[in-house]
Amino acid sequence: MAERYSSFEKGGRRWLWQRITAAFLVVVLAFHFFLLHFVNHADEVSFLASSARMTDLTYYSLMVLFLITATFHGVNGVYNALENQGLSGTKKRVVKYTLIAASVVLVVQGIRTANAWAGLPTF
Amino acid sequence: MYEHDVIVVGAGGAGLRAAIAAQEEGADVAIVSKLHPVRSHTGAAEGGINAALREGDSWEDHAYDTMKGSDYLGDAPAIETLCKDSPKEVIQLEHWGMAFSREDDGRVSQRPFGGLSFPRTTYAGAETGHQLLHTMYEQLVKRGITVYDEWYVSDLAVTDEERPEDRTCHGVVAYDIQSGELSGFRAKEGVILATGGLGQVFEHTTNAVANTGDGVAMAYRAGVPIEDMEFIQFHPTSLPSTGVLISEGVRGEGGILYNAEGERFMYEYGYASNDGELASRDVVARAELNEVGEGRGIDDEYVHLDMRHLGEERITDRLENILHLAKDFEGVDGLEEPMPVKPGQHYAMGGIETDENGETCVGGLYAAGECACASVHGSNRLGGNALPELIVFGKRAGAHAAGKDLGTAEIETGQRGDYELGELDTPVQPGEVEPAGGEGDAVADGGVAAETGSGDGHDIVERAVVRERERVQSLMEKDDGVQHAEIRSDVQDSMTEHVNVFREEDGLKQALEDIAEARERYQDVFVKDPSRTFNTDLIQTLETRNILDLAEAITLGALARDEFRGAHWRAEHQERRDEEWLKHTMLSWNDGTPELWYKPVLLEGEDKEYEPKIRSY
Amino acid sequence: MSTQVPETETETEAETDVEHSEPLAPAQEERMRKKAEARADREERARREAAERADDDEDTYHLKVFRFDPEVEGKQEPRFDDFHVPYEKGMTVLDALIYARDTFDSSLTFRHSCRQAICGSDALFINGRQRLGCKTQLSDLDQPVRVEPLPHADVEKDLVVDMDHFYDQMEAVEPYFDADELPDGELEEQRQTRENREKVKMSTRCIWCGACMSSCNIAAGNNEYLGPAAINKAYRFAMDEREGEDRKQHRLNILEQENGVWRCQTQFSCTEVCPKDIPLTEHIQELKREAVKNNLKFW
Amino acid sequence: MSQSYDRGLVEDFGRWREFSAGMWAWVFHKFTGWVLVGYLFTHIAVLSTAISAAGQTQAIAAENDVYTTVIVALESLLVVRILEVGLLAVAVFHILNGCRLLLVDLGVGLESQDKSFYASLILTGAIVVASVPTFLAGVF
Ligand SMILES: Cc1cc2nc3c(=O)[nH]c(=O)nc-3n(C[C@H](O)[C@H](O)[C@H](O)COP(=O)(O)OP(=O)(O)OC[C@H]3O[C@@H](n4cnc5c(N)ncnc54)[C@H](O)[C@@H]3O)c2cc1C
Ligand code: HEM
Ligand code: SF4
Ligand code: F3S
Ligand code: FES
Repeated sequence: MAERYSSFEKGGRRWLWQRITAAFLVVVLAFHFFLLHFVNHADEVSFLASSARMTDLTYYSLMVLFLITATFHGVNGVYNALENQGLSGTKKRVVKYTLIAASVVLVVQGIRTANAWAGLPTF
Repeated sequence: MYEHDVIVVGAGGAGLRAAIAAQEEGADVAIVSKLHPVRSHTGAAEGGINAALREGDSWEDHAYDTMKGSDYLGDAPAIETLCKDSPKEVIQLEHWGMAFSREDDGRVSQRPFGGLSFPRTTYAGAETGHQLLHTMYEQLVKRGITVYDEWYVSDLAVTDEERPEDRTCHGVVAYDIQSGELSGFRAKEGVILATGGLGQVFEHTTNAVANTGDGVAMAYRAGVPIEDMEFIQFHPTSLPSTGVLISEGVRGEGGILYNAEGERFMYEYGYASNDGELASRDVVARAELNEVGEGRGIDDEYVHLDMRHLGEERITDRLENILHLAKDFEGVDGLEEPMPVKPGQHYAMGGIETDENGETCVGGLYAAGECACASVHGSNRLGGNALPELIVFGKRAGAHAAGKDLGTAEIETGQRGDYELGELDTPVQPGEVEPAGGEGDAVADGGVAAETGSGDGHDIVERAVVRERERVQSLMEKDDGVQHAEIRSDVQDSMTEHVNVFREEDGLKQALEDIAEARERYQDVFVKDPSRTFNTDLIQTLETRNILDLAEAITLGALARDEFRGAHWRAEHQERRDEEWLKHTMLSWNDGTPELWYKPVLLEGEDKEYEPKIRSY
Repeated sequence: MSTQVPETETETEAETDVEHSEPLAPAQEERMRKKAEARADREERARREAAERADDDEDTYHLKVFRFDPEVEGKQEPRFDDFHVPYEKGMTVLDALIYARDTFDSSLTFRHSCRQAICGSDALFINGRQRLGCKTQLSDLDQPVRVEPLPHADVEKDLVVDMDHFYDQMEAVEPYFDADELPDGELEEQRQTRENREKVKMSTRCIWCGACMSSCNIAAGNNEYLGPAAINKAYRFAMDEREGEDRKQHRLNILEQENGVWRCQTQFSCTEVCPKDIPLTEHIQELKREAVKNNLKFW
Repeated sequence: MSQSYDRGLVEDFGRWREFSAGMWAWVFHKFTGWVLVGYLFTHIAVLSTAISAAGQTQAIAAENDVYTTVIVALESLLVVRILEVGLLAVAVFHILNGCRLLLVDLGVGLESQDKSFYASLILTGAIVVASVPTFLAGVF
């Protein structure tokens, strides 16, 4: 019997975080879109303008948090989708670590970019 | 070959309860069933379970009502056992989590039912059987009891001593429907038949397609007497087009029957001036057919059952399922319009003769549930009395088979001592086409007892397997002939025409002739589907054989009993004749030449004697 | 539909290289061959007649029924057979199948028993949707009525699928009542409020037909997912106040497994096909919230 | 996975015709989700040109640093603008349906889940159409 639900990892926490990040993203993503497409038009982008926004600490933190939540939400979503297709065993482990690695790269690269604008060290 | 202490055939309410009881007594028990347990027809029961649970009610009252309902053809020891054990067993179900309807104080609800002097029908909406069946299956899962599901039991492995009373049952032969494997199941301590009803003998029935009376027919052919077969209950409220049942609960809650003229005929024409719609089922069924016969039916076929006045709230609370059934199967909205209803075959009061411990006269062979006849229902079953029968006698049979001492039974089984033989003038010779004759025919037809009485249980089962294998082989090997479906539907039609609510001598004789002809044709039956995987053609062909034997038994009983009692009505004899007929109609297969005999009714209870009275409602 | 496999009208023209799943005795093989021939003739005739009747008589229904048998020549390749069944008012898909079987081809195989939507044997894929044959009126369907076995399950033969996996999942949630303690007296019942019975009522209606499981894409993709019916079964007990707290805790632990409630992606198709109108998605969602609440307590 | 008997094309393909609202919502949500992650990775990749632009004070002031040039070049392409509108559609649908799903998780409005799905679709369409001018501004 137990084998049917043998995986003793609880899925609940990730499920909940997926919802929490989603709720957060609704607000931030709307803000992001609005700011960069309606207030500032996309074709008017320049390093200076981006830089000006990023030096504001609140904006900087918000964007970093945005990046992290979006990455978690997106990557976790992808992982879930694969799991739903019955991915298991070694394959699943490989996928899991690949995704984690990709996320780390993404977040690091994102933070470096933000730092570049904010005039902070980019490692 | 599979081996267990106790083998239970059938997984409806009776079979499940028996298995649980046997296991509680420490036996290694297995269920063999042609349907997965939750598909059993017990799930279709709607109305409820009778049990004297409350202040003001008592098992004695329940017993009295049951005896009266039976028209004094029930055996008092069986009835009293039922009524005494029922409360405990119902509460047991509650303890197992069954989702009964509830009162405000949190106790289980009870409602009035036909023929009861107290509202003692415990229920779960209008889906009591479903809840009961699932609750018990859940307990089976909990206990890890082995179930061989989709195994069709085709014969019993019984020794062949001269007298059935000396025979012993060592197991069964079953056919794995999924794979086509035929295998023996040896039962070291006992076989319990719990195969349910035989509604498929009739064309219009509330019973499932799987209710072909296999257990009764198998036991009959193995020599066990079958009892009171002529008593078939026709339920007054089934939907005309499908036979789907509209529960008595509707009338219990206050539903009213109207004829085409809009008259409340149960009162208007004096069919049951006290209880009206809640009179016993046989009374209501006859009243309806009378109305139709007198030209006051609707479409010359049915009458109306109206529950609109109960109000939407009450209906959805207690009878919601009825709304769905009326809608899905007759296209009628019970909240908006009256529902068309007519009588349909519903229940077989008779069956395999057992005592109050569920034991038959063949050693190690038990029966419980609708296929058995301990005789609690006599000539007419009260609504809500079958489900308690399942749990009470299912449990007793299971426990007894597993070795529990339940005391000596008061009901005697088998042809013991002096018994009265019946005489019957039949137009054709009933029974086997070539009785006990050519080896080949017996094989093709199935069901004579094993060759010799010697050998241990293992050999007996092995031999039965070999015989069944030959029978299946021969059915499969024929390339042409008659298909069972034709035979089956002809018999069903004939039964519905001649052995219905109203029975006339000529009709009954006609039915016997039709059955004999069907038997002839069955000699040429063949299975067209060559596959061994899930061959339902084969299974149904085997079932049809059972239908033939039972149709004949019912008709023989009906012809013999020239009186009007309970569900059995004879045009020529419209009164109850207690001087002559306070006895059970018994039928023994007698290796292919059925023998009719009688056994007196036991009206003497524990501390009172039930005095036959006029049954009026 | 364009995606159907081509239909073969007769069985004899199928290729003769028989590859049985298990070796058959020569006698059996011979018998099968002979039967196949005899049958092909007769059925051809019956069907042709019926088709002719169909042309001049409007009152027939055209059924296309999925056929497959692992051991019968000509049926090893799945195909669709056509049946023209005379229509009577109130006829259901099950009635039509029974008619077709009893009149045209007795080897047509499907499970059925109660004819009243309570035994759960005849969940089928009818015109692209999981439905009970006995509860589906022909008059509600477009012709031709396409009848197939439940998707996402092994087909055993014709319309019969292997239900074992479904049963396993149902039984994996410990589907039995188990009160922490019972009232003392043998005749003393446990009390349950009307509200509580009302709460679990719908969940107790399940007839184990498997329609929901078959309709769920997640269950199709991931065999370890408990599936809507099993979760609903667990709901039935977890929400029953007669069982104690410990037991509920244990039930939530089962449901919280990775392949428990979290796999549900709220597709709602289970809820839509359930012949007993059980609000499955709602029950699953409620259990997710229960599980979250339950875990928050320990954070 | 269950070893289903291969019913050829009958089994899976073509089922979409019979999909109901909830299933379509699921399919779209999945699709849009994947597009969004894909975009997130690309987006960061493009933006990270800013890392090499950093420190080139003069170029930045002249607005011809790597980052600015790349972005401006991209934004001047019609395809990119059209893709951006697509991205908006995808994001808006994902957000709206995401909100629908959040409500479903909270047990709100389960009976009208199909209606809320259609509402998400319609609203997405409206928002996208309304934003086309802004998105395409300056490209011609
Ligand atoms: C529509 C309807 C409503 C009813 N309502 C009520 C009610 O409200 N109250 C009440 O008290 N009674 C009611 N009854 C009567 C009662 O439900 C039945 O008498 C009772 O359920 C029979 O139960 P059972 O266990 O004997 O048989 P079933 O539940 O019919 O089970 C028979 C079992 O035997 C198995 N079986 C049969 N033949 C074979 C074989 N050859 N090999 C292997 N297995 C076999 C089947 O698979 C099945 O599991 C109703 C009956 C019907 C039809
Ligand atoms: C802006 C608000 C957003 C909301 C409200 C939202 C909502 C959701 C929700 C509720 C889910 C879970 C679906 C389920 O498990 O049933 C989900 C899945 C997903 N989301 Fe989002 N999301 C948002 C933004 C994003 C962004 C920015 C990305 C990309 C980085 C993204 C990528 C994904 C992915 C890949 C999935 C998994 C899809 C799948 O099931 O295959 N989402 N989203
Ligand atoms: S939940 Fe509904 S669809 Fe699923 S098995 Fe039960 S009754 Fe069938
Ligand atoms: S269809 Fe499947 S995804 Fe959930 S809502 Fe039903 S279980
Ligand atoms: S035949 Fe029982 S559910 Fe359809």
